[in-house]
Amino acid sequence: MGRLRYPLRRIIEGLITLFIVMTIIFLLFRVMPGDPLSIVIDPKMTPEVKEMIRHSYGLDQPMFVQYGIYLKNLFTLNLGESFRYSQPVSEVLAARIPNTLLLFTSASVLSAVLGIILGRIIAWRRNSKLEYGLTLAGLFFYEMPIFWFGLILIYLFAFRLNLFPISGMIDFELWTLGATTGEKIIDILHHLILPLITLTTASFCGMMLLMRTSMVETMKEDYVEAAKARGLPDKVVRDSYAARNAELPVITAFILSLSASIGGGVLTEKIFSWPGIGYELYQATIGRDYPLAQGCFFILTLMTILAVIVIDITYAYLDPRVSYD
Amino acid sequence: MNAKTKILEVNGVVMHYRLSGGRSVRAVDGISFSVEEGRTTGIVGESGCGKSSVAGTILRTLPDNGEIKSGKIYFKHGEIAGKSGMIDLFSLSEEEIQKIRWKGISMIFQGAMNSLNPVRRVGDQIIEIMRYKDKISKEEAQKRLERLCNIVHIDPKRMRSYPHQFSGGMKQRAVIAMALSTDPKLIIADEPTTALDLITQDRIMEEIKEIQKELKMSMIFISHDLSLVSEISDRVIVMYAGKIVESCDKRSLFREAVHPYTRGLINSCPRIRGDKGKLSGIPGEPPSLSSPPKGCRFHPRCPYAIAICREEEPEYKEMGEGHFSACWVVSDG
Amino acid sequence: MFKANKLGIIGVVILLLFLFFALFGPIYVEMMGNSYSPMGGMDTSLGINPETNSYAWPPSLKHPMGTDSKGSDIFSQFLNGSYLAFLIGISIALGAAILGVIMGLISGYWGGRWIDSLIMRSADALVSIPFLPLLIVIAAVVGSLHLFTFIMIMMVFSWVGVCRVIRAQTLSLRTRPYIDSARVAGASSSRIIFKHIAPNVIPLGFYELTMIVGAAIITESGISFLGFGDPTQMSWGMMINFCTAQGHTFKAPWWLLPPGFGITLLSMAFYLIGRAFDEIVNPRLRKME
Amino acid sequence: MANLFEVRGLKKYFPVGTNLQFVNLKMFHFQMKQRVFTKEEEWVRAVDGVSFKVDDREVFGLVGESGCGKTTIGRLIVKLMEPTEGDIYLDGKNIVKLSKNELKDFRKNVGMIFQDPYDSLNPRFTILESVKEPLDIHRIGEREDRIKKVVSILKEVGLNPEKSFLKRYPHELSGGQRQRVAIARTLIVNPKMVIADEPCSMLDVSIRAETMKMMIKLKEEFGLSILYITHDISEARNVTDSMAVMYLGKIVESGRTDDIIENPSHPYSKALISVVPDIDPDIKRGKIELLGGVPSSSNIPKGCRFNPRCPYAMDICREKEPDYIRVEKDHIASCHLL
Repeated sequence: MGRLRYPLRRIIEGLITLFIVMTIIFLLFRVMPGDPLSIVIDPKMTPEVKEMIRHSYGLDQPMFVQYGIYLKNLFTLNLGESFRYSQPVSEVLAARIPNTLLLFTSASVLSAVLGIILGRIIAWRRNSKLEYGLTLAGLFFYEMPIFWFGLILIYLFAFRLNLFPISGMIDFELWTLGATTGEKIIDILHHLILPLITLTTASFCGMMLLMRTSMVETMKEDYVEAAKARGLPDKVVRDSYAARNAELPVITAFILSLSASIGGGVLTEKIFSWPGIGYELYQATIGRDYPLAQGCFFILTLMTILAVIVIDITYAYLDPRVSYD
Repeated sequence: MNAKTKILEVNGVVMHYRLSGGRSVRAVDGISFSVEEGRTTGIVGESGCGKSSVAGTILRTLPDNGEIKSGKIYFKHGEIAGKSGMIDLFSLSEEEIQKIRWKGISMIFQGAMNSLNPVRRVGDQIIEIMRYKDKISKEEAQKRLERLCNIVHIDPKRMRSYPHQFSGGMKQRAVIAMALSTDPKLIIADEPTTALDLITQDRIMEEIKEIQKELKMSMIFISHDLSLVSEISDRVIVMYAGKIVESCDKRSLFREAVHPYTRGLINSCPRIRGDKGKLSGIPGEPPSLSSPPKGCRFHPRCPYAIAICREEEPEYKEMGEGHFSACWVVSDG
Repeated sequence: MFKANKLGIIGVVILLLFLFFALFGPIYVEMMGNSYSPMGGMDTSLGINPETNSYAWPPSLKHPMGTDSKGSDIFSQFLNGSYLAFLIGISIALGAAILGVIMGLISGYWGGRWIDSLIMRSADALVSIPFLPLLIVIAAVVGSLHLFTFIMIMMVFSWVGVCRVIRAQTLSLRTRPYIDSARVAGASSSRIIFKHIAPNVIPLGFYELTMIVGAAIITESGISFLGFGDPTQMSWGMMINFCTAQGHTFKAPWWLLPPGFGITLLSMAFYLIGRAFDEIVNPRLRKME
Repeated sequence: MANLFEVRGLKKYFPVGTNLQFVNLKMFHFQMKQRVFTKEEEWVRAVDGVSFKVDDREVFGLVGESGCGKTTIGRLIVKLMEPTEGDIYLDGKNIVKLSKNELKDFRKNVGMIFQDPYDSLNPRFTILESVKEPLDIHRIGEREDRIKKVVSILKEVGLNPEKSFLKRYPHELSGGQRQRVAIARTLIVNPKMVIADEPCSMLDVSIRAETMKMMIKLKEEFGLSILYITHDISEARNVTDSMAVMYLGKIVESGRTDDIIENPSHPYSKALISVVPDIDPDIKRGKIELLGGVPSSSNIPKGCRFNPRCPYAMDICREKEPDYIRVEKDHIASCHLL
């Protein structure tokens, strides 16, 4: 077992969390006032048709049987059929997942890396103009509603300056005219830039502010003072003594903020019409496509939990004080 | 006293900590002493008397609010910045002092337990300092590390461990190894054995003594424990409230100490040998350094205080050969 | 000490300004008459603005922030938005803080027991739920989120941060000699929790509390922006929603900008105050003296 | 003299962590989740069968290195934890299992003074509140009486002028003064017995002697018994009447303090005495060098637990645990050499 034991345990914990979350969702929908099928069933339908639909969703069964069916369907990824697309939800989602992953992963990695680097620099230059300026600016962008920021970016860079496309992920015209793979990649990247900036800015500022605080704290630790007294170069003291230790709590905080940034992802996808899970969730909700909405939510939750596990495991390898057996 | 060459000379150094509201703490208030080559000078005093700030002043590793007001510190170093012989440390730039740190003077820290980076292997941290300071290859550093391990009695294999896997005594040894790693001329040991058990403390002290004898190291040994200091040092300096009250040869300290504070300290030490005697502490509390009492700083606690003690500061002067003290009562006989 | 913290002062100033806005809202409507009501009031004397092709006019003396596409006064909506932001932010933060403090104290005091595991497991699960999507899904079922429902749900999702901080502090306090000393003196568990632990840990939750205020305001605006907000309330998010839904995003910046700045500045003010307070109460941040 | 207090066969084992533990590292706003896994079914034998008696008005010392279990014994006696096995008697009554009322009564009779004066007073309580709290808890006297009592006890512990301290907070006091306040707080309910856990080890040398002297004085005045826990055998020599030397959860030697200091029988006691440095550089101390370090108390050596470090270890020491042997009257030691 050895080193595999920790990741394994984390995956089991994650599965339990997923199970709990989806159970809450199940109860939520059953406990909520109103018929969960009211959006599917047209009042004008005959009682027989209503009963048929009811039966097809298993709603005529006792609660625990419904729960069993619900869980079985979730774990076999049998998420029902989308009304809008008239095809299985899992197929609709399968096409959307890569788009969301592309946007979300690149934004997360970018904001983590940039935030840690900049936070380290401003903490090191404590009480300088640079620190005050970046802290205040960081705070402003951190507290800015992400969709509003996105709208302003669209206004400035897409509408006014016409540098980037206003929405979407690809240029249909270009793709139907038979573009080369290279052109297609460049096209996607071109579409990606604005949503990426939108999504990155808020969480990047959060990371930077956290890193600053954490680093300021760590710089008071004896081992940092000792490293300075040893006459090690500033860069070494900053990077491998102060920053290396300051990163650890920032990673934990990053985990805690993940579910909030997924929310930001939904908003970003919506304003840029980025064809990902979040946009689909919004569309499904507006169009009352209940199975699709639930499927989107399931995938988003699964993604959050997976991300938490991955970062948690990374953390365990970064901090030698965490032992594996 | 035979004319031994001095390696470090501290001359009337004053160091303050600035506090908010324009106030300041006079942590080091005009102290002078010297360290001879291959010898150990011990500084003893209670917490807050400024003894650790002396170390910070010499190496210039004070916190941001520490401010050197006056005085000179001369250190005998090879050539640096075009100067040689006794170099005035305060005249050096930050870059130049950076070269003195660990090459000329290294330090064993108070709270050594926390002076190791928790996320890096102990051996790597020692190798790192050697490679930066001496510009040697990895292999050479590794070899030197093994030699160091033998000196401080650590199994070289353990050097691949992280600090949290070490016991207190082991960490202390690692920190000593680190201080020795670049062959410094002077080592400042600031309370190197506090927080250790007596048996471990004894073992570490024996090792320090051995190393000092073998490498002919000059050392400043700082501690609150009078008996520990008097065991290891050649000269003992007693500090009280930012000032030196007495300094003498270690042999004469126990029998010939004259300052009432030193005598009080001696009588406060519980002893395991000889007569059980009566413990007698010093009444009262050490003064706050931000508003020390007028006159002799010890007078509020001194059983022999006379009128002048409350008014004027006593002069620090030679009582006998190599025996200095600052006390009105004693100097007046 | 508060004075020493420049950013904290900036926070207080912004906060007071918005507090004034919030209180001034009803007075403004009173002063100007019903046509200035934030919900449904409209200035009938306005003609169509050819630039925007609607009743949306840029700022003028009569309408300091201009009007929206129906000819409603944006300044009045903005004032109402700041009232709602305080209402939403503070009630959610207080509710969540009370919940978090209680959970944190229980969890920390009985750390390692089953009750602690139960609370911490639930907290872990809550952290793993992307709550904006969840709010959207709930909104899908119930139509739109009534303000009260929204506040309740947000409370349930927001206590985790406070709980973690309080728990961590309680855990470390629990083994402090002065707690042991109280126990040896015969103090009961409730005396130890309320007299010895709570006063020492609660101030540390204040920073989290101010973070929740910001997060709550931003989340509400997100939900309203998507069109799932309470249709009877003109919040800042709702203003942005109307602006984009009416196709005025690129035509009427006077409509788009005020609510966004409102959200940003007010959340920021809370954050700045929380941070300043934290630097004062959290002894680890304090240097010598 | 009557035995006020007796401990018989006391044991305390801790599991070495359950299989999943959350350890909190100090960190600002976040709880750092640090997961530590350890093997199950491993036990630390912190206290491994300890018996001793404390007479009425006696100061009894428990001496040993850190990790020898002396602090655990103190915490077991004041019921901050439950023993795994063994009995504790106060005035002939077994106190291991107590009802709620009995426990309250017990709390009045047994007090504790802690090592760290900077952390043994609630930072948000004034000195008056801190010292008065035990009276509030046990509902002794009226409000006015309580305050009077606080003033008089502050005088007893030498805080001068008493009244000036009432409204002050711990952070305004020096370490020595805080420790005096802690002592006052303990003594205000007139306990029969006080556990003092290294009360002087964090104080300055000059303050330390004064505090020790005061404790002896108060012992006489209040008719107390004191269990004095320390790692410094020279401190024990000056304070205690009798003492026990502990090693890895067991007492290796116990008896009158003077007998042990002058005539230590166990090699460990000898070593402990030999390593104490002395101010007089002319005193030569006959050093006893111990081998290796203290083993972990989760892995206690077979036979005599001291054998791996003992310079005199014989074959039998590796096999059989030694019994206690009477060296002189009231002086016993556990070693095969005797």
